[in-house]
Amino acid sequence: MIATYTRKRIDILVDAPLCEWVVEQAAAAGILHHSVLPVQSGLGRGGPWRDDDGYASVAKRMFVALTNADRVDALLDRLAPDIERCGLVIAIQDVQVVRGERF
Amino acid sequence: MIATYTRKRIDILVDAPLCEWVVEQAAAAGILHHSVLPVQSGLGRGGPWRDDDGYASVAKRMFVALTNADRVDALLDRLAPDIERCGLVIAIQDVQVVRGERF
Amino acid sequence: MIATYTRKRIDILVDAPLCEWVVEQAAAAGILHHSVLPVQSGLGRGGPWRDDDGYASVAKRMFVALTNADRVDALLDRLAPDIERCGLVIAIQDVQVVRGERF
Amino acid sequence: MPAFETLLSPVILFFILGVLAAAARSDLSVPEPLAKSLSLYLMAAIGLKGGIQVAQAGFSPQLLQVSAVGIALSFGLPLIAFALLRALAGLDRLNAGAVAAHYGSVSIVTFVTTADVLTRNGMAPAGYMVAVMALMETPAIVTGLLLARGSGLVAPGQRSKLVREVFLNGSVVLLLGAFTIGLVLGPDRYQPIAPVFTAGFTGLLCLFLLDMGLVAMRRLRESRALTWRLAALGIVLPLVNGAIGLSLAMLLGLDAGTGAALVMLAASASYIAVPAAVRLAMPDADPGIYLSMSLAVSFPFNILIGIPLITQLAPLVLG
Amino acid sequence: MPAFETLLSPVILFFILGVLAAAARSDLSVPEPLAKSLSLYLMAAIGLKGGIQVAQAGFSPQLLQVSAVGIALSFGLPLIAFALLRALAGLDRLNAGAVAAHYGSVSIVTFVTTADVLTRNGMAPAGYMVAVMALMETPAIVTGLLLARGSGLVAPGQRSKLVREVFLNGSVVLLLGAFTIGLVLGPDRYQPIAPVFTAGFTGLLCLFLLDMGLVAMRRLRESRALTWRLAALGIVLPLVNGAIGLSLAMLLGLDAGTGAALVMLAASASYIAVPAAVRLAMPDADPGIYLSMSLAVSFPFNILIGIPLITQLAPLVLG
Amino acid sequence: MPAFETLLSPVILFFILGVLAAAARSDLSVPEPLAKSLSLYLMAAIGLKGGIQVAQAGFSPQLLQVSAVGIALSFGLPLIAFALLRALAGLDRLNAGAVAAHYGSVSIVTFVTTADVLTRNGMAPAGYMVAVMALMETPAIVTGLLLARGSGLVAPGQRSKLVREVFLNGSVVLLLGAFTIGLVLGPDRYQPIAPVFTAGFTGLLCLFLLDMGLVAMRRLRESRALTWRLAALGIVLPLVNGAIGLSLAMLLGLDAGTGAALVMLAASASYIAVPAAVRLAMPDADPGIYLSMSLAVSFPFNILIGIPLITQLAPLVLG
Ligand SMILES: Nc1ncnc2c1ncn2[C@@H]1O[C@H](COP(=O)(O)O)[C@@H](O)[C@H]1O
Ligand SMILES: Nc1ncnc2c1ncn2[C@@H]1O[C@H](COP(=O)(O)O)[C@@H](O)[C@H]1O
Ligand SMILES: Nc1ncnc2c1ncn2[C@@H]1O[C@H](COP(=O)(O)O)[C@@H](O)[C@H]1O
Ligand code: NA
Ligand code: NA
Ligand code: NA
Repeated sequence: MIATYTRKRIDILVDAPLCEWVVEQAAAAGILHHSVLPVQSGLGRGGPWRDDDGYASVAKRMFVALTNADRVDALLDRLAPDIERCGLVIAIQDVQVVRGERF
Repeated sequence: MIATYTRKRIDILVDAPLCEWVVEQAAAAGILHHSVLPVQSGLGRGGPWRDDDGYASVAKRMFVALTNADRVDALLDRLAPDIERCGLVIAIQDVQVVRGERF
Repeated sequence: MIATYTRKRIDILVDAPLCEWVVEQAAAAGILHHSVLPVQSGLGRGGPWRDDDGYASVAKRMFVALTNADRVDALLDRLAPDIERCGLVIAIQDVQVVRGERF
Repeated sequence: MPAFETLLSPVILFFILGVLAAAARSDLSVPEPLAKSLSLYLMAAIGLKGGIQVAQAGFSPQLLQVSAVGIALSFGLPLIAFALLRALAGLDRLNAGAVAAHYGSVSIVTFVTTADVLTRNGMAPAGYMVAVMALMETPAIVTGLLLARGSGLVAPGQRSKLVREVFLNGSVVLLLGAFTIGLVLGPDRYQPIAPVFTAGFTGLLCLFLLDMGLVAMRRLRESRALTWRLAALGIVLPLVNGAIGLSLAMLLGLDAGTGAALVMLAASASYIAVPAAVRLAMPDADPGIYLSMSLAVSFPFNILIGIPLITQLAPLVLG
Repeated sequence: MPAFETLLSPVILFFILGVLAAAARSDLSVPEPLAKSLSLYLMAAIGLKGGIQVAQAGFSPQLLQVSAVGIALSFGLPLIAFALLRALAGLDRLNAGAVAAHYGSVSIVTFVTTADVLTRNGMAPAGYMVAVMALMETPAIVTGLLLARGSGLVAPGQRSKLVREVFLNGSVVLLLGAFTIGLVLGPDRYQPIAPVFTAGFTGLLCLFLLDMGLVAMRRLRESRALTWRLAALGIVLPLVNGAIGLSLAMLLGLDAGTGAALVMLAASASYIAVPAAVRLAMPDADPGIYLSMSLAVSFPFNILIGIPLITQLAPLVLG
Repeated sequence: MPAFETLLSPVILFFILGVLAAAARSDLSVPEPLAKSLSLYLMAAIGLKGGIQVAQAGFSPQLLQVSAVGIALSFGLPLIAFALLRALAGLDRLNAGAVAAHYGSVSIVTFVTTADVLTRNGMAPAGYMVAVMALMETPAIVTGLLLARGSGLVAPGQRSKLVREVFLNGSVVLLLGAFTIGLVLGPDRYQPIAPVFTAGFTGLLCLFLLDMGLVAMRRLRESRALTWRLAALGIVLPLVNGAIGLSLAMLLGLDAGTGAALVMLAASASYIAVPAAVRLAMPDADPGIYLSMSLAVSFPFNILIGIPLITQLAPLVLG
């Protein structure tokens, strides 16, 4: 059996124009590697949006990173003052990974 | 350290034409806010599909909401009679969120 | 209350040209049903990539399957020799599902 | 011109290329947004063209007659399809109703290809046929639903969505909207947009049919629910419906081109508007059946056999 | 030609079709990649066309004058907008600054539609107006930011990104780049690409405005933050800014077409470049306000009322 | 016409605009589906054009000769590239084999741009060169694999996928398919689709090369694995391979246009078909090396230096 390790997965829903900023904050918190998933539509406090509304709404992205608990904490600390202002939606979960040394 | 709270994430794989209906059921169960992710291809009991097959197959979406356990239960109860018929694939996980009062 | 069952969700980030191979390995491990999500951009050891860079980078996909622990183990065993070589990023989580007999 | 010549049109050759590529399991594929964009373009273009032709030719009482007949066909053809599907293929009510709805409705691409081929053979259909097609798209859904469920079986929350799907379906709105724009513009004001909507038409249709060939063949290869009986009905239903369409065209005294277009509308089966509505109203019907029949069997049959056939036949028996 | 006639251009009719379809809640929609592709195409096409016209007409001192005036308008108009938004709609500094930035900047599609309509009415604007438009796109963002925040309030890490957004914004680069290519090519070497960039222009603009109609109306239907006062200002601001533009056009002695184009640049509000920059620099400003005003109110107002109006007015007061 | 003139073609100017925009880190970008659609279009268009030219000119024994030479080049050129990469850049077998496969194969866009420029300079290459290009796309993969791995090193499950990738690759199928359609249609039946596939060609190629400029420059900026030696080889290999191509063109007695096209096929390196196959067959080879060399170095070199050079040289030494 291949060994697995417990790590964290952090998902951040963020406005597309602010995504690069989240990536930078993550990098500063030691989370260099990440993926960004497209999001197609949604509904939040700011009302509904859909990505084929072009200019009519602010498209969202989903930043996803597998990393360890310390770096997640470091990232949350960096983001904390802006979470409300930038409307970030953040979810953190435990995951099992292989190649634990990578994360 | 910024406080985090344990909440639920519910993911529902649903046929694109039925997605609006799932959104309505969620709203009725108190889950107003959500996001919808695109899905590119898949394989289920109904055979394979891919979204660039246009008309040849029924595209899927992934409804995602962060919310609390009570609302998840309420949503499952509303969906229960139709889960089989509509071929919903549902997964529920514990997640840590910030701004716990939002969910 | 509708019954839920604990199962596994396995997410595999994989280069698009190798996705079909992951699907085959999963099928051989008994994981017939799955979905594939698009990924838009990312950063790994191989540097940054984005899917609208066309030919300039290798696009990624996210293979997602809900299944049981045994099959996840079987799949990890099959993939083990190639994980490093093919640069797979794998995350496994516990999830609650309805219709437990399906997974 | 021999029937064989029809197959040599660029549009049909690209369809065949798509079919062959998918049959050989090539990874050739058309990006989904291009396919969607081309279908918007084609609908806008034929809508405009139809409207301008009517603006030139003036309204005729025939327009109303043929519209009424088209709507009647869309409501009525599913009854025959339902009976045949129950009797010959042993389908249950639900799936028979779902399939029947598809055969009462129409395939826009089949119509467009028909019109293109007829026009090149000197038998351009009347401009108003575009409006007739738009009117025929959705009534069949109502019949199919009643057949499958009896009355009143759509869940209340779904009903308004279904009504919107049926009457305000994107393709119906775009076809009738572009038709109206064409009517308002008339031939002169249409000139500035003619390079895109007229000169570009056949070439872009080629790219679209390349995709349709790929998609239809892939569907055929992967469909599991398609029995031999169902596949046979996918050929019989266009023939039966086309024959009914032809009789009505003769009764109405339509010219060869217009009549041939009505025949192909009757013979063709929807694979865009109806599947979406059926998925909403009858999520438990099996898409493996209705999509495979209409898209993987009847569509190629109509393109490769139906259109050449009617192109030969129409000048002999009509007008 | 009566103002009413202007509304009968194919471009405007497709816009109206989009508005009606969205108002009726039809599911008609244009795939996002097609909308993005069309906007790239339109920018390349008008850039090229402007460059070629300047290559033919030669540089004129007017070019520099009008450019200077355009930049001054972009910097200055947000001041007026800001004052009106604070006084009449009671917006806070932050949101007033955000909205003001949009009204100082320009809407490319409004310009393109204006140029298309003017050209068909025999009043083609000077080629250099494309460059003027590109120059007017981003200065307004600076004023808006200063109004909202006072100086120095952008977070340090963001500043370089904002500068890039402002000066190297994709649409500015493409417009000025294509303009330069047009200059270099001149009319002869442009011939091989004329079928795409000239003949195809109006037809493709129709498809783009169909999408804009859908998007604008959907925004209007769904916007919650749009009060009556804000909606009214969405009409007042184009009128005020347009009047200022018209006075300057008269002062500069511009011909009717060029002057009308300057008026519509002043009157129009950005909904592409500025929203992205504002989202970056003022993420806590409410997009529900600035997008709804510029896209759902001012844009349709300019297309449906502004353009016909200036087309009537310009030949009377200018040139 | 001086070499400098070649750079003033619209196609090349748009490429340069893309390169500059990406170098300045502008956010200008072309949506992926548009790039994919344009590349499908370009392949269909040149396939058709080639087929029609052969239908007009008739089959010639030269067609077979040049095809054989093309296939031999695709099999053979990777040997030279492999040796140089091992000796001069110190690459390991695996990566040297992967890169070599790219240089044995061809770049469709380089070919298309070459043909466009040559045609405007009165040296249109023979129609059959499209088929030669399609035949040259994939043999190089076999050589590259053998060099990297010795025989028999592809995992069994992968082999069938690889064979499909090599022989039924989408671009090979589309090029040869459209070529065949062109042959079947001949010039007359091609007329209805000429506005899209002929008149639109150069304009759409501009948009495609704008994207290629962006993509190539972004790749260059971000590539970490590209050493100076590898970058130098990215220029040396096109020169060496082009020289070999030129010698063979002289031996075969090809006319200037056809010979120049063969030279650019030899000189160019794949960045579509081969990378996908290599990713499948050698997932542990570093895309940072092979993509950067072919796309970020050799492709711009061929467009900006190679094509002007051969356009000058060909009429002197060939024909
Ligand atoms: N509880 C949630 N679950 C999933 N997605 C959410 C949730 N809340 C907000 N979102 C997403 O984040 C976007 C912005 O939210 P808001 O800032 O509240 O408007 C929404 O449009 C949704 O796409
Ligand atoms: N166990 C699973 N894990 C992930 N996705 C699934 C699973 N089962 C079904 N799906 C997705 O749901 C779609 C419909 O499933 P089905 O209704 O079984 O045909 C499939 O095509 C997949 O995309
Ligand atoms: N820790 C991670 N979290 C999320 N995505 C990752 C992570 N590591 C790698 N990836 C994704 O996998 C791709 C390939 O990684 P690599 O093989 O390290 O270049 C990256 O470009 C990312 O999209
Ligand atoms: Na029918
Ligand atoms: Na303005
Ligand atoms: Na080569």
